[in-house]
Amino acid sequence: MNIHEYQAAELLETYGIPINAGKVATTADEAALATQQLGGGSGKVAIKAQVHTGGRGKAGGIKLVGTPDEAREAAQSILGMDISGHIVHKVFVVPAVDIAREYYLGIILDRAARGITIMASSEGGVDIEEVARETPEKIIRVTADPLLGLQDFQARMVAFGLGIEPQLMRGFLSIVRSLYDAFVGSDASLAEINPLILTGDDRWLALDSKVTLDDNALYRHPAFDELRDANEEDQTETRARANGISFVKLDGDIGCVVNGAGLAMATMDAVKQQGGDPANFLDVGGGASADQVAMALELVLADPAVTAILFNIFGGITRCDLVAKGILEARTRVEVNVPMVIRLVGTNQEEGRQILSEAGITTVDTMTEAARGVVEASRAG
Amino acid sequence: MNIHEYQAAELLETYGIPINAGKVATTADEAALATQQLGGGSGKVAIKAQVHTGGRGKAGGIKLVGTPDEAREAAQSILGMDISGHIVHKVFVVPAVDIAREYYLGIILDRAARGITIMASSEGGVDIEEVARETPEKIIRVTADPLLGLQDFQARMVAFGLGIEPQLMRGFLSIVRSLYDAFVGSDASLAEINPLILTGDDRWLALDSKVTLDDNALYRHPAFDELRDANEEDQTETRARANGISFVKLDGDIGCVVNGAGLAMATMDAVKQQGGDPANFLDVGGGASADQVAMALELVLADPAVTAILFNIFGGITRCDLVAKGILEARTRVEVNVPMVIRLVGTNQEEGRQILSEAGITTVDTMTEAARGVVEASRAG
Amino acid sequence: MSILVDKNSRVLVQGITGREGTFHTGGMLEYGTQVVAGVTPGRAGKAVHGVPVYNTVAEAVAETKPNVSIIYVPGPFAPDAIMEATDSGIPLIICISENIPVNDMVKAYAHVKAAGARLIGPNCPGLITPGEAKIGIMPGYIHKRGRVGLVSRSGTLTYEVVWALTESGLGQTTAVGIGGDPIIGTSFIDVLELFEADPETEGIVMLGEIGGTDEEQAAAYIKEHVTKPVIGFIAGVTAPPGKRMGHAGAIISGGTGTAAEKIAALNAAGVEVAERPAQVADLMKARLSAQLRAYLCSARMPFSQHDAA
Amino acid sequence: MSILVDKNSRVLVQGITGREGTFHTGGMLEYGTQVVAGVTPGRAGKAVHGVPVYNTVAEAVAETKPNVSIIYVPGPFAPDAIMEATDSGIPLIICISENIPVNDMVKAYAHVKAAGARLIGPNCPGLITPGEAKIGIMPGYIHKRGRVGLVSRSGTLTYEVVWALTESGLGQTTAVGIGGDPIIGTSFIDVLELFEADPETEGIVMLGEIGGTDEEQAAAYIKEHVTKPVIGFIAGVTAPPGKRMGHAGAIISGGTGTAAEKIAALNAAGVEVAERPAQVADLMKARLSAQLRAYLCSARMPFSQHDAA
Repeated sequence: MNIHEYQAAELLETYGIPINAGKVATTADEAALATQQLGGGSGKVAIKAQVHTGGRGKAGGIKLVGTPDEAREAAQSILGMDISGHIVHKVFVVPAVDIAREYYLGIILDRAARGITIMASSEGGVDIEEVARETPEKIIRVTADPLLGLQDFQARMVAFGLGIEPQLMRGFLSIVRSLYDAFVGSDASLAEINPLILTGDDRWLALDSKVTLDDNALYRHPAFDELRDANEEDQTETRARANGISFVKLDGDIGCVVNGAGLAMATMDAVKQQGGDPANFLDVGGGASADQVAMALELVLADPAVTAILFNIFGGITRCDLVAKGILEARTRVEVNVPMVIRLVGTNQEEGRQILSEAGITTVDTMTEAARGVVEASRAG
Repeated sequence: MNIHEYQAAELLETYGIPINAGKVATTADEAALATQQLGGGSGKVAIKAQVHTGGRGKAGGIKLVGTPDEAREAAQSILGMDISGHIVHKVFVVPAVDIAREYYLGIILDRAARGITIMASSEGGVDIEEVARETPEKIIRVTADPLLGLQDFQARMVAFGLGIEPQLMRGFLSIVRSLYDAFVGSDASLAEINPLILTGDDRWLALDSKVTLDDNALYRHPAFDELRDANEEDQTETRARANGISFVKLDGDIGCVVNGAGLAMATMDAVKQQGGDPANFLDVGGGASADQVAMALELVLADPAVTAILFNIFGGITRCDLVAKGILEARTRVEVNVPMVIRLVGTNQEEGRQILSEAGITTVDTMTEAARGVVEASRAG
Repeated sequence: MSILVDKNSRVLVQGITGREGTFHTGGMLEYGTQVVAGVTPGRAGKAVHGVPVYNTVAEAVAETKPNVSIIYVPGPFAPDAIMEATDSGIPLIICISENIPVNDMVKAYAHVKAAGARLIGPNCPGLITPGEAKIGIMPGYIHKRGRVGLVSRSGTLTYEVVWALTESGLGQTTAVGIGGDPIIGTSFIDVLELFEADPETEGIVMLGEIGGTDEEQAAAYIKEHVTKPVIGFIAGVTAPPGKRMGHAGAIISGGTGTAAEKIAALNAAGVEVAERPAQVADLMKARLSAQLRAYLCSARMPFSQHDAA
Repeated sequence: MSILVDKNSRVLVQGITGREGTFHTGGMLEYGTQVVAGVTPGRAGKAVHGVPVYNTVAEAVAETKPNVSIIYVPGPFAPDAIMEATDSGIPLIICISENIPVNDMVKAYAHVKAAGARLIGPNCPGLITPGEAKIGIMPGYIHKRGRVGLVSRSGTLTYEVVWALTESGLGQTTAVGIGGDPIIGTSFIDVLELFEADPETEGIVMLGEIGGTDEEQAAAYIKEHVTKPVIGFIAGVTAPPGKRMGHAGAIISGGTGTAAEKIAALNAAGVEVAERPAQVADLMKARLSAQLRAYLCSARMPFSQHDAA
């Protein structure tokens, strides 16, 4: 689960990390008021778009202003902005800070090392992925022993690797440790401070924070429920998740209903190979019931862009007869006004095809056939 | 560090363990009042001596009473009681409980396994060391992986080993986990509930708790300072510890000043072999300074039972000349009115002996000689 | 031969009384797998499809000597089940469970590794040696004993390819689903090593998907260590970045984990990558035939040399 | 020969700029030990007695290739230092530090063990191979290269016995202080095994004390595996139960850990236990002489048999 910058900052603050405290505003007036309160009209503040996507700086989603009036104006222009498909509903107003140095400090779930890795760089404030690609030697990496957790000597290796001076060491080490504690304590898969800055008067400050939470561990953090931002979630995706269906909205017009994530991706790829554009990724899950298949069809049909639907089911645990019944069931619940191409093989495939054929629905044998068929049907429609 | 039963119970309660809540009383009237408050005069209460030693039950340190008047009388007899050399200054007044079953549940630092071991037995409420000796098969032992901590399946192994029924399982597992958390969280070397009982109405309750804290970890638990009971500590031992000297008061009359714990024990043994009785164990520590030697001598002289003193120093890091100076220094600070037998070998032994000889003090060569000499001197004195 | 499991595998089912555990125990028994015991805490003494149930893995091990455990308990409890199996000395642990908190999995993996056991999964369909043992949730009937070893991050996509291999007559030695999570116990490389060493396996199919760099690492390994023909397939060529495609592990993040990178790495290692799942079987058939021809030619060589000598 | 350390040992000192670290580095250098590097975080670039100081063990290892580390940092920081040495690949770690929280030590021990390194201590005087390397805090001059291996839980008590062995002319191959804490990295058994295998060691002295059951376990091991004569001594015959005798590990608790039990176990394993520390040397001398006589007699045997044949 993604959370906003201001939420990440609040989370890190509870672990003792010094953050640049600010105020959230949902209207231009609130932003002006926040500016008044924070700077008293004297210092500058930054107005920062809160969206679950990167690149807001380049998109004009961050503005530095000096007065409440300027803040109102800036917020006005940022609120409602579309950044990579995300509409800005909130801005974070924070005091501008005197920056002496900028660092990157991040903790990630390291798939290759099968552990938790601390990454740091003295190239802070820039896109760390770019640093990783262009100048990997500028990134310090230390992987914590999964069972021991981060040891002090490892935190020191990060600090010495960055050339932190002895008098600044204690504060830096404390931030590294706290960030690790925050990562583990909140079951994050990413916790990053970019930039972590040293101010002109030698204070450490987390200027921008990002935290991604592990969906599978949310059950033990009920308080995180309120960090969820409905504005940032596709309604259909939310509804799918509640029904145990994996759904991702895409830009095309061919709806896909598939069982299994790998097969669902392969099906999207097959549609694309035939010149079509998938409208979604959809995995109905393992032992999909008739009811779940019906729900999946409803979810796909909820997208007005869909011009044809491809069912691709390889029955293993999933029984083809139940899938067939689900399709018929769905037709009684929602109006299916687009053509459907159905591929149904595996466990109980004959029974499934029989059910569909009796209802006047024909099926195809291979995935390629199905993909070709659905693209043709979409064009015809 | 040892703490009292009532303190252990309070500590375990903070980790979510259901305890038999009671009140501490330091006078008979307080005990009567506590009885009134706890039982309202209707139920029975137990008056339990709070001392840092076992066997208080057999010593008459626990009494079951029905009324505040009986409580006053019982407390009167228990307060001031000497149990294995410990004077009772406090009693713990707790409601009597309807016991259906008694278990033993303990967590210990397991030296042999180099880990933390959970021990449990359905023979609760009795001396677990006796159970361990007589019927070891009645004790369930599960050692937690030091790096992973106690796993749920291990807690279940304890429960199934005791034959806990499914409907009682959840409560029991929660106590095992909490006790483990308490052990680790408070840096204990022992945390035990004996008995852990099941009440007539199927509730789990820690009826008697014992916790021993790791002295070496007290620095990270400043709050534990107030658990220290000055009444339970020998004043000399406390003073010794504050000066980096290991001191244990014993019952004999021959004072010992030795460098190194192993050598100090061996010295005590040598005194005993010669028919003497050591008044103390004393290790002045590694690189003992003149000042520390003087302090050690003062500590030994503070015991009026001491009739002669044996110095046994094997200079390694410790320099014999400094030890000699320390002895002379001590004589200027306290009156040494008992004979001293000094064995001083190792680093700078000639210088040391020279210094002492100039002050009219002679030394001996071997430990055996020294032990024999000090026992003779003691008898002569 | 085959890898990891065969007719001598003695299977323990952890979470046997749950819906999934009970259902798939039936499926495994039906296939002829030796399921010797099940564990569900508090259910000792019961039986599922005739399989005795124990409270703890330790008891089940003492009584029935399983050498494989398959785990069906819900995700939050799966790491504990993995560690219980590990500590009871079971050398091969298959974890079907999904939705495991990843930080718990990191610890469980480290523990299993330190103990020298092998974990397959989590969030995987299990594995099957056709005709000998099915230890997982795959439909048994689509498999056929044969010449190709298969390793995959997916479930149904694997079935698609297994079916094509069966239809083509190639069949499978063993098919292993390594799972779709970010942290998995057994990687492509581990299985490639086993297939390379298995005399019955003539060719290897490797089914990858977007996310992580396991396929790239496997490609590097193949280049150095694998002499048998490998045919690949990567799902998710059209997947957008930043979106988790069902599997927790199937996500393009930070510009890495794209299908294009994986396909390029595999191609560079001499692995043919199919465009469609079913095509895998055709490519493998062609490679094995070509290899046979080459072998027949080279087999004549010594004779010529001998003749010359 | 000797065990664990010799003239090729390259020593790293962790905590070299501290009072203890500096003092004992001097002592070790004076003895002729190769001290190649020191570590104190934040003091890189400095030197102590000419030994270069680094910020991290990793740097020190990269630059100076030590194969032993000795730790003098204060107790609360010692587990971290142990793990830093372990993770930097140092195979032998000697921890002098005392007052280490025991739960931290349990973890550090588990980590060292999993990594396959060897830890000696904590709360120990270190070890010495006379004439080759002194890696510890013992006074070097009392030692003399010789025939007896010594392993001990104490410090000054060891010096007492070392001195007696030196005076008696027996001398030492290596003297190892394993430490007085409840959790120690290397046990009596570990060292007994090494001495048994060391051709130069003719006899073994084992100095125990009250607390724990290490001596009892060692006795059982000696009975099964040690062929060389072993002389023991146990300190604390007169120690009362429940009182910690200086060392955190020296405590009789729960009725176990008494000197009487240990002496009985050792006697049962054929180990002579001295009544006084200095007596250890006399007993060893007698045993080695007896052994020599027995050897000379048995050496004549084959001749007689040959003659008879």
